[in-house]
Amino acid sequence: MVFQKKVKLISSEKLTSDLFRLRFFCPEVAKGAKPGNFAHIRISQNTTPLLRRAFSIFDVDLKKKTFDILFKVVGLGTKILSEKKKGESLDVLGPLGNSFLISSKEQNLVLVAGGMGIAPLMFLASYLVKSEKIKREKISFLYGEKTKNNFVCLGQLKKLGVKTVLTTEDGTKGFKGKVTDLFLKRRIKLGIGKNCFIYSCGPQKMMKKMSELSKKYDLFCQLSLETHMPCGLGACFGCVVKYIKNDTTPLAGQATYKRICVDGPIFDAREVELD
Amino acid sequence: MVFQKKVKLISSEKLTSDLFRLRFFCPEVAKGAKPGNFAHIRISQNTTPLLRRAFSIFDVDLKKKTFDILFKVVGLGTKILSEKKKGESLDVLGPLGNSFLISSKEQNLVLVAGGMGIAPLMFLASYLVKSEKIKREKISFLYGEKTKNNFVCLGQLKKLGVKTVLTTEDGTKGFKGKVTDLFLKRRIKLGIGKNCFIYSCGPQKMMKKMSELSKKYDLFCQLSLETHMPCGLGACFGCVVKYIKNDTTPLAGQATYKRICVDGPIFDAREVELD
Amino acid sequence: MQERLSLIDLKVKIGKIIFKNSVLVASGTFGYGEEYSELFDLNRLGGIITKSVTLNPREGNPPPRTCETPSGMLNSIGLANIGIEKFIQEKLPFLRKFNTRIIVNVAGSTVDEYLQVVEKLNRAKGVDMLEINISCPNVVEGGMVFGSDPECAFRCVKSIRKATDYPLVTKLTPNVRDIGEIALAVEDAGSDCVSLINTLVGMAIDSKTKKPLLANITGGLSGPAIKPVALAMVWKVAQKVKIPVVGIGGITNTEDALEFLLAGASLIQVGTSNFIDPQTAIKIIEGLKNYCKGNKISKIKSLIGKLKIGD
Amino acid sequence: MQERLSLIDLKVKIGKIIFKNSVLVASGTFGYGEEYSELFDLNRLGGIITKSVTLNPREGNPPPRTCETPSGMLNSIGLANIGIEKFIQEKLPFLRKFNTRIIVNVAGSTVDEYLQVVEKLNRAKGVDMLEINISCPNVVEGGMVFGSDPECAFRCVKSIRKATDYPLVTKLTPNVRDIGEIALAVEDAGSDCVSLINTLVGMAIDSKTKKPLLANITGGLSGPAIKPVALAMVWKVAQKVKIPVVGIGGITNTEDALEFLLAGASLIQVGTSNFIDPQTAIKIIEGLKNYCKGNKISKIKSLIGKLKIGD
Ligand SMILES: Cc1cc2nc3c(=O)[nH]c(=O)nc-3n(C[C@H](O)[C@H](O)[C@H](O)COP(=O)(O)OP(=O)(O)OC[C@H]3O[C@@H](n4cnc5c(N)ncnc54)[C@H](O)[C@@H]3O)c2cc1C
Ligand SMILES: Cc1cc2nc3c(=O)[nH]c(=O)nc-3n(C[C@H](O)[C@H](O)[C@H](O)COP(=O)(O)OP(=O)(O)OC[C@H]3O[C@@H](n4cnc5c(N)ncnc54)[C@H](O)[C@@H]3O)c2cc1C
Ligand SMILES: Cc1cc2nc3c(=O)[nH]c(=O)nc-3n(C[C@H](O)[C@H](O)[C@H](O)COP(=O)(O)O)c2cc1C
Ligand SMILES: Cc1cc2nc3c(=O)[nH]c(=O)nc-3n(C[C@H](O)[C@H](O)[C@H](O)COP(=O)(O)O)c2cc1C
Ligand code: FES
Ligand code: FES
Repeated sequence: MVFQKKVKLISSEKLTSDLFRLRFFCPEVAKGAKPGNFAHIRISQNTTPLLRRAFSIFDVDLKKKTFDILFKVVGLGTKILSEKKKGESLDVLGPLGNSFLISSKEQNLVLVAGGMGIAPLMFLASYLVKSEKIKREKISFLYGEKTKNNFVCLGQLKKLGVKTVLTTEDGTKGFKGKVTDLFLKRRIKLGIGKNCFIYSCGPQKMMKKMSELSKKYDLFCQLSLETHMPCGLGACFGCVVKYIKNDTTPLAGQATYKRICVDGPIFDAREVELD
Repeated sequence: MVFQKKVKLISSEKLTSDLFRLRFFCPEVAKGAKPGNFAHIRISQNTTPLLRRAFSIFDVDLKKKTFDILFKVVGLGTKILSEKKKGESLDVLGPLGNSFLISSKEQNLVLVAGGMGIAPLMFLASYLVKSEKIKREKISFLYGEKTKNNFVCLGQLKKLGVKTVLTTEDGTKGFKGKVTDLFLKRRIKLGIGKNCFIYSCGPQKMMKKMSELSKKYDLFCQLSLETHMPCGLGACFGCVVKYIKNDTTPLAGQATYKRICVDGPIFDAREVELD
Repeated sequence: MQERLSLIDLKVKIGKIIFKNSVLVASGTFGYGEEYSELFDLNRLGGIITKSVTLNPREGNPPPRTCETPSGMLNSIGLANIGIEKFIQEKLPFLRKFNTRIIVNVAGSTVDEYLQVVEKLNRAKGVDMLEINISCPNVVEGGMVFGSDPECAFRCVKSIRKATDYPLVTKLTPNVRDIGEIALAVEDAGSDCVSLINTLVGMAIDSKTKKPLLANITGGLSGPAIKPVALAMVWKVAQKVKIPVVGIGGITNTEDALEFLLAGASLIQVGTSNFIDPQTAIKIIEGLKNYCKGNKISKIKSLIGKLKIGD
Repeated sequence: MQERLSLIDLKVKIGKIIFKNSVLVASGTFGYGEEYSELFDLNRLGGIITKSVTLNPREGNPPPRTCETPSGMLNSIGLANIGIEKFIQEKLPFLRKFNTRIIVNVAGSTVDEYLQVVEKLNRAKGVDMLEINISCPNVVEGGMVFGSDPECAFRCVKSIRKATDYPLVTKLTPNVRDIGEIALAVEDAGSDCVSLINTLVGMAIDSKTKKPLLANITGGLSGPAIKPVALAMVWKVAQKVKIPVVGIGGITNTEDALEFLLAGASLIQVGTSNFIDPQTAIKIIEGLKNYCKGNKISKIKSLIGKLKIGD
């Protein structure tokens, strides 16, 4: 069930120079949201920026009936959002989209986050740990940033007790290199193989790389994709990704377009073609 | 000389539910502004509202190098302006336009303000009193509002020591009726006649009425006119008023259009045709 | 004496079809209705216009397909749709359940394609009206081509007119010199009304990457930015043709809707604004009701074309 | 190796005329130059295009003449101007003093009127180029009429071409089906370049008073709202004609200017944005210089038409 509601901003926290965490009071989303879902938020009453902005659900608190988003200021919309004050009301559509497939078997889970990709994957990590279906030792969290100061949630990751491996492009913390390099290098050590569940979110280029790696090694990897989303509801066909079904049905191998907002944002990395 | 400058907002004061007074630090305008001049202010970096907004200079402080505007929230632009905080910088063009003709003779001066028309006329009143060329007893200030609570500057008017007569449309203070009614009724008592200098500012309908009365009784009355002003510099020809020269030159009686921003905003009431 | 809200007549009749109110949702911005059905009661709408349907399913143009512009957006969806067969099987049954007017928007690359789609719709149940899209800027064949030449427009609509009993609304493109001329042509061809405007051809470039922001390079501009253009065209067409006009373009609130009614639109369509606030259409319906109440107007249709000109 | 700012070549040549940089100010938005001369040094501009001048002085349309729209504005000035005689006597001597290109924008109701104006300008001093306005939407006769039909446009420009040695830039209207066709026609007629776009026909209504917001009812839409339309047309025309293209429409900053250059514009004009920030043109000139420096581009003209299409 999707809701449209004016929801109150409970808190706004600046985590780094351009990263913000907002908390909204919204029982419907708090209750309904699954890891991978997103909220579509109206930023302003002005006609510029015109459209809503999509943000992954980053955290929910069932008791307090709140949900959080974590976002980076990249343009006018996120700038305006970062200036919203506690107590203001925002028009939110959510929860939207599909969610990560949660395995019920005991297997290695590897979460691969690049930059803002941390947002949906933190929610997933908390969810997995809380659900207690999977031992936390089975969960690895690979997390890459450009530089040391960009990392967020490290305390939370520690608390969750999942195996966390960091990497920075400039080598200021953890490994030096991209998180996809780390993923490749650690592939064997982390027991990444056919039975493994991989979840990944990050910039477009990283998603492309993860998709290529998944195809190459035939890995089960779920990507959380992003694009401009006019409606977020599946109505406009504006948010598509090239999709090639990877199964034995008659449609297998045939390229189509899937809407990221309703057919995703979570896709099997082997089934999408990114550029 | 016209200046374009980023100027700092020194203070913002809410005078009534929808009336604000802003003070800017700007030596150029403080020094250059004459009663009747206006400033053209960029309200926002957003493309809606797109254009600058014009406001009469309401007060200047030569020592502190500041100028003030007084404005009413009537739409998006003035709404945004009312939310500006002390310390913010705004892009200001000014001082612009012509100014009220200041008589050097001893004669009766009558200022007729309706609503926001108070803004340029308060500056004029202060200027006249300060200049000491004219005895304050010779100055009458007729001031009309819809209702009692809308009045501003009454303390200031008292301090200036000019003869102030108030009127409200609902009769909650002073006379009951429009300020133009008051003007008509008091015409004789105030010694309004050919030798009198009348200055007036107010809503379009009131300006039309004042123009009609001035023509009817052949009064010397200067109006401060308003309209949308894209450029404020005389470049776009967007802000015109129908104008018929009232003198003995060959052009007399011929209708043309005058630009309110540079040929005005102050016009001889007998020379404009308003609708 | 104040009108009671319930006594206010929001109904508008076009030919034999009665719309319960003036507010429809525009093709391509409301999917097949179901996408919005969890958010409000679709029964409240004056009508629903479905995403353009073509003979065969279409995948549409490659992404990126949309981008934002000042007070507007560009789209180059390219008539992505499931095709008429699937539409009739999978989408119409759902839409049929609602007590609102269902208008199926039909597109094609050739007149024959339009006719085949119309033919299949003739045998379908639950359709009230057809909107003939001769104005899509995002396809190579057909689309806008039919709509930018009076003769082509006439021929296309005339053929469809002969092929169906459904009332027809022909959707016009603004990318022409004289939209009134096209409107007259489709009136002559038997269209029961015209709707306008479809999107303006536009383009956006990312100066950093030096690439167009749409993979299709150009797209269609919609949203508040185009409202002045739409309003001028609606006004112009309303004075030129005798058939009713449906106003579209940048309508986001009750004032916008009123402006189109005053300019001569009998009905209005909400497009891009459905994305910004899915409740837009509902809010406008309420807003029009309150406007009528506040201004003691008993029938909304008395506002149509009541623009005051001169003093 | 980093380019030094002073080594960056911002010059653009159109025919025999060298512009010191790509940034001009658009007709009707910069008066006769003097209005802005206290605010910055006009010598810094690539060129100044004067308000359209006609044979006789024109009072223009009744007020209100302008209103705001989402990210744009409408104007219905109606070519108010002082007439060619007074222009030459009173305005040109001032403009002549500046070391920048002076382009006089010429308008008329008949071809003969254009010719008479051109004739007088032939004998004037200090004019570098003429911009032929066949695209004004706010006059009853002439104006847009010439610009919306390829044959009319050809005839008008051809006659002017014969009557003068000044380089000609013909200013095109976007209110047509195919602006490329018109551009080709004026190229054939001997125009040295084309400038586009003039304003889009638009309208605004005050739903409270039920009156149009412009006394002239319709007006011309300009500003950021129309940038996507302008960009699409510039791109289209640049691919169609061999002569240089001058880009106009909603340009407010350096990125906007770059987008037009990439789309194929050799020069750009700043219009409405002069009202919002009189320094716009100057800021863009500085911005282009810094862009070149940052991207190690030694000649700005190497950017023209360098839109990347495909992967
Ligand atoms: C399902 C989904 C979940 C998302 N989750 C998050 C999240 O948790 N945290 C977060 O910070 N961001 C998230 N995003 C991205 C976020 O929506 C964009 O950063 C935001 O819309 C940018 O708005 P803006 O006005 O600030 O930037 P704009 O001025 O619109 O754009 C700035 C730059 O970002 C690009 N951009 C804008 N929107 C998107 C988009 N949706 N996808 C990719 N690039 C875009 C533009 O092309 C431009 O280069 C998510 C997007 C989607 C679709
Ligand atoms: C020379 C001059 C001096 C002025 N001095 C003052 C002043 O001292 N104090 C003050 O409060 N206002 C003054 N104004 C009017 C002020 O500029 C407008 O109220 C303001 O531009 C409205 O902006 P907005 O965005 O809030 O309203 P908008 O949303 O633009 O408009 C709201 C309503 O006001 C009308 N309106 C908008 N601008 C003007 C205008 N310039 N003239 C007349 N009607 C307009 C609109 O048509 C609309 O009905 C002055 C105007 C001029 C030209
Ligand atoms: C994403 C999108 C898709 C559209 N698809 C169609 C379509 O399939 N058929 C059609 O006739 N119009 C289509 N349109 C045009 C709209 O129906 C409408 O005419 C146009 O957007 C102008 O109205 P607006 O400004 O309210 O959006 C589409 C518009 C948008 C924004
Ligand atoms: C107030 C105003 C007056 C204009 N007058 C003229 C004119 O006299 N002649 C002309 O060729 N174009 C005229 N234009 C059109 C502009 O030169 C320009 O082509 C158009 O506004 C689009 O550019 P912009 O979006 O940057 O304003 C005028 C535009 C405005 C806004
Ligand atoms: S955003 Fe509209 S279909 Fe996905
Ligand atoms: S506002 Fe432009 S001429 Fe007056």
